[in-house]
Amino acid sequence: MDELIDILKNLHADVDYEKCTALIDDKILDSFDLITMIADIHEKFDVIIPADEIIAQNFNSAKSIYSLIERLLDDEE
Amino acid sequence: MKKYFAAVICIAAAFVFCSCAVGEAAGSSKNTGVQNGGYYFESGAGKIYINEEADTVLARLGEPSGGTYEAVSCAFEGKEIFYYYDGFTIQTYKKNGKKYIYTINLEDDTVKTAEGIKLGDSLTTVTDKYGTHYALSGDTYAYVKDNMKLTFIIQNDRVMSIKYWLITD
Amino acid sequence: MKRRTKTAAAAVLMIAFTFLVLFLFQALLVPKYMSGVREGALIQEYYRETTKHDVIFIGDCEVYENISPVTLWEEYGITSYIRGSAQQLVWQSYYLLEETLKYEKPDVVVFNVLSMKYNEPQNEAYNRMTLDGMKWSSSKAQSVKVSMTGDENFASYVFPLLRFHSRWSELTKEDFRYMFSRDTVSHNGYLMQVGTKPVTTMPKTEILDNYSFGENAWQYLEKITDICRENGIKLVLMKAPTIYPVWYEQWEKQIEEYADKNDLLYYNFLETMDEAGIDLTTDTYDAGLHLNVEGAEKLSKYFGKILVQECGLSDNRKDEALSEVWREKICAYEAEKEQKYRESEQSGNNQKG
Amino acid sequence: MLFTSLEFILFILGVFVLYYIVPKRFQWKLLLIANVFFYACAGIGGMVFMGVTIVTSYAATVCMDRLQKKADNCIQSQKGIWTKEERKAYKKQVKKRKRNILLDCLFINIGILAILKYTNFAIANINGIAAAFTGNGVLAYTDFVLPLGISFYTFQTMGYVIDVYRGKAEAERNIFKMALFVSFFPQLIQGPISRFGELKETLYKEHNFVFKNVLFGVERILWGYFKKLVIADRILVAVNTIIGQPSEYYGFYVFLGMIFYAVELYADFTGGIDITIGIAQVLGINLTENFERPYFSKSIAEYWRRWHITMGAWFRDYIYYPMSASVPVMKLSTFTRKHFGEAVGRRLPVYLVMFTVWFATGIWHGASWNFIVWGLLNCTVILISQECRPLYEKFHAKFPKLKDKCGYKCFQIIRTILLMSVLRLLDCYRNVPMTFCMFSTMFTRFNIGSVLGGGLLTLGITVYDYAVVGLGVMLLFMVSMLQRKGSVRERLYEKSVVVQYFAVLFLLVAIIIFGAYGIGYDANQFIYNQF
Repeated sequence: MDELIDILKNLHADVDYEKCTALIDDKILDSFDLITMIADIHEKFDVIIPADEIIAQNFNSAKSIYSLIERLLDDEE
Repeated sequence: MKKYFAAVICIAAAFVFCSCAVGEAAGSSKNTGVQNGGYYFESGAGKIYINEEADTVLARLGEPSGGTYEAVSCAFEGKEIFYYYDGFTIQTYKKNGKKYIYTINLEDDTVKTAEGIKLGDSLTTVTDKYGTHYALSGDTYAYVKDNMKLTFIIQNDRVMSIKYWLITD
Repeated sequence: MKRRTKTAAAAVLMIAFTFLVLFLFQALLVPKYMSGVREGALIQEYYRETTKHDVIFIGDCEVYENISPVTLWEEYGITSYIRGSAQQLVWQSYYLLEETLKYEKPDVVVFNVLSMKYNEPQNEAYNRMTLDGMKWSSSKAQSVKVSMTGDENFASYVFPLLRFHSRWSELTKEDFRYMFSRDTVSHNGYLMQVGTKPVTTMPKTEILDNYSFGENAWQYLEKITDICRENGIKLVLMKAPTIYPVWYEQWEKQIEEYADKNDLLYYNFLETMDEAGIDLTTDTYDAGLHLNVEGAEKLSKYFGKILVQECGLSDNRKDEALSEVWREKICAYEAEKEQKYRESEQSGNNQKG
Repeated sequence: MLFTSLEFILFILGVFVLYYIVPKRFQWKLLLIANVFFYACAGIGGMVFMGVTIVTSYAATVCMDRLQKKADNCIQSQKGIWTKEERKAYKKQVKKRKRNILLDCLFINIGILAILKYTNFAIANINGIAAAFTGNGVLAYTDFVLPLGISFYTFQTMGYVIDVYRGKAEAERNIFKMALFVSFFPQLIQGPISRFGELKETLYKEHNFVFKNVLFGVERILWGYFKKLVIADRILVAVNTIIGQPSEYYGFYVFLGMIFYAVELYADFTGGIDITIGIAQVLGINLTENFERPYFSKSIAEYWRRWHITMGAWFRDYIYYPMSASVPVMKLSTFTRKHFGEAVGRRLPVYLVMFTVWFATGIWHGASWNFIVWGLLNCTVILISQECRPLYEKFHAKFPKLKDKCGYKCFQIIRTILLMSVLRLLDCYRNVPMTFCMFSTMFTRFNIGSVLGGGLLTLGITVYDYAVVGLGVMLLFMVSMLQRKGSVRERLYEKSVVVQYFAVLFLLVAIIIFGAYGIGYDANQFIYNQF
């Protein structure tokens, strides 16, 4: 989980990712951040986030992003 | 919300009122077709183009020697007027109060087209001057250019009629 | 009332009301032809006639402006009606005749041959004036189908509102006054014109590419001939004494041949103008295109004599009922003539009314 | 068969009556027959291409589906036996085969579209280049006839195939049902581009006659015709006159042309979509909304989320996201971030993806440079406004109250409308250099005086036409204001029957009388205009 946090910190250091649950809805993460974040996740977790998973609920909070990554990882097995 | 409707309705009323008032005064003036295009006929008094404003041309040509003939067909109010000059006839049509050249018809071989064709010439002399991109229907050879056409009726290799027309779609 | 029938009734009421509203708008927006262009009102007036007619004229402005049925009645007791309209084409004449025969059986039908020069539909405005006046029948449907120019469609004849809806910005008092009733503008189809405009120069004839009439025109002339023969009607062809549009001798020859072949009477009044006493310096109101009222009366007197001799028409002036009806027509005729003369005096010059 | 042609109206009436007479289970079959008939009227040739699209997509989706099911069962049966790596390899192999099927299908269909639509465009460019060297063109032009709605049904079907590949949609086993989805006739002319998942909910269902549905559908159709016939087709004459003679109509005329075209395009496009959705609603079928009062949007990005929504959604779901989540883009992102630093690293992949998407949007609209430039300009404006967001935030921080002031909102709305209208000039003049030159005349050659003096009346429409269009636009504005609080038809439905009836009657009469259709309308010399 903390690997994910420092990817997010890398984008916007000033955001409290623990509690914030509207990263997309409040436009904290814009399209630039989204792509860079997906690239970092791919690098660090070696998982490809398919296009149709890129929806607001999955990316609104750090927790939801992490659960997405986990789901994709065990889906791989 | 109510105020929106009130505002819009009074704008609408004002809009309608002023447009109708303006309507009475201005009436609608349509812009006429392309002027001074296509083949032209050259009389002693200079070039004459199809669909050109007739008054200037008629003033230049003066009183037609063969007189004029005004034809009002049936109920249609559009007056067609024929001006019989020696050697050629000009027909005008009326649109929004102004007269325009509708056709020029060469009556005898004392007059030529600007390119030098006169009644009695052969088909080959015509095609030498105008080329072969004519449209043929019956014995009529039609050369279309801009919004007019030049027609030759050629029977047993002699030009029987030469006429400039405005093309009306 | 059960709920179902209540809604059904409401539905019917609403649909009926919609058609009523649309019908009212149509009555308002359709051109009335009461002033200005009166030619559009000619066709529909035929249905107001109450008596039979021995002679029916069909054709374009060369019949409805050059023949006067009232004169034919006064001189020879001939009862006639002109079913003419502006630039009436041959097939329109045929279908008009076909429709007329549903109402009555004339002894003689006179057809003016100038319209033979048109082989295809010409002008949407003239089509409307000829066809809109007709009552709906199989003849009208056929005539519409055959007369339509490129961008016309049948629905705009069934519902004229679809065609004339854009006249909302040109409405005048006349449109409101004549929404439901129309005045009679003609005298048994004759459209009176007063005033004189002498012929100063004759229009020149131009060389045409092809002088023979078109297939389509011939086909419908034959249909007119056949329908007259089937109904025992004597068909007479005529060419009015007008000098424009120019009548070529090649055309004249073709008509004469056709008349001989089908043994029809054919009279070209251009050739017999002096016999009829017609002088184009006084008897025309537009330099030779159409005769004025004096010219029309002269031509009618001349033609009436021929019709009586050649077609054996009887003199109906003895018939009391007919005389009564025609007496009214004569005073209407004289009244309009009177009024038009006064108007032309007032306007000083001899221009058209 | 155009929307505004009589044949189309009769066709719709016929389909409607039959639809509710025929036994319920034949309803969707009747629709298919109607589609075939409608399509045949637009030209038999086009049906061949549509047939190819249907067959290839059907084959691809069914294969992929069967492949996936077989793979799932195989994995289930081998639950205990296979190791993690074996299962992963097997899954990768299945995915690879599915991907090949998908790519083949995409290649065929997009290939057909590309060849038919863009060959002449490519040839024109080749000739242009060749002419630069040899003085004359090299290749002869083809005269392909573009089948009706090919851009729409191709994209719609490809969306469906991709959905099946992603497992988001179930492959339809009955080829006729699938053909109905591809060729549903109202959508062929102007869209919307539907999603199989949503449309199949109502397309194949049996519908009995629900009065409310039919009433709402009819109201919407009439509203569509009102916009198209009374407003769009009437002002179109002025737009064409201005665009048709650029040498004569420059300066303020260009501005007028821009505004008129904005009104015309909105009325025509949304009118057409209203008719489409109305027809579907009458038949009990729900289509997705394609517009959401776009002229009220406050920024270009928002505008593109409310104008031609289904197209935007399509490009977003099937080009933008897949590209941005694709491996090459991710590699590019990490590569540039390493070598060119964070700033460039963040922006480059997004710029690349955005430009590709907008290039595709532009060229999809039409095979000519002005559409491509229109697409790229749109993209540039969006990227600029995205880049300037920090500036906006600083600006608004200074004037906190300003943001929700009504005046500022109006400013934003007008700014968006004007900006989009300027971009649309490319669509009007269809020639890039001419567009820019005419746009510049707006600022260089002032002729407001002559235009308002009488110039307006030389545009081929009378003062009455302007009055009608003016009133029509006001009515549009009022209805849009009402729509902000929910569907107008719902509120109308609550009113008494008489009020509803007179509303519908008013619309019908307004269309029939003030509609710009028929011979009377096109302003050539009708005999009575001369008196």
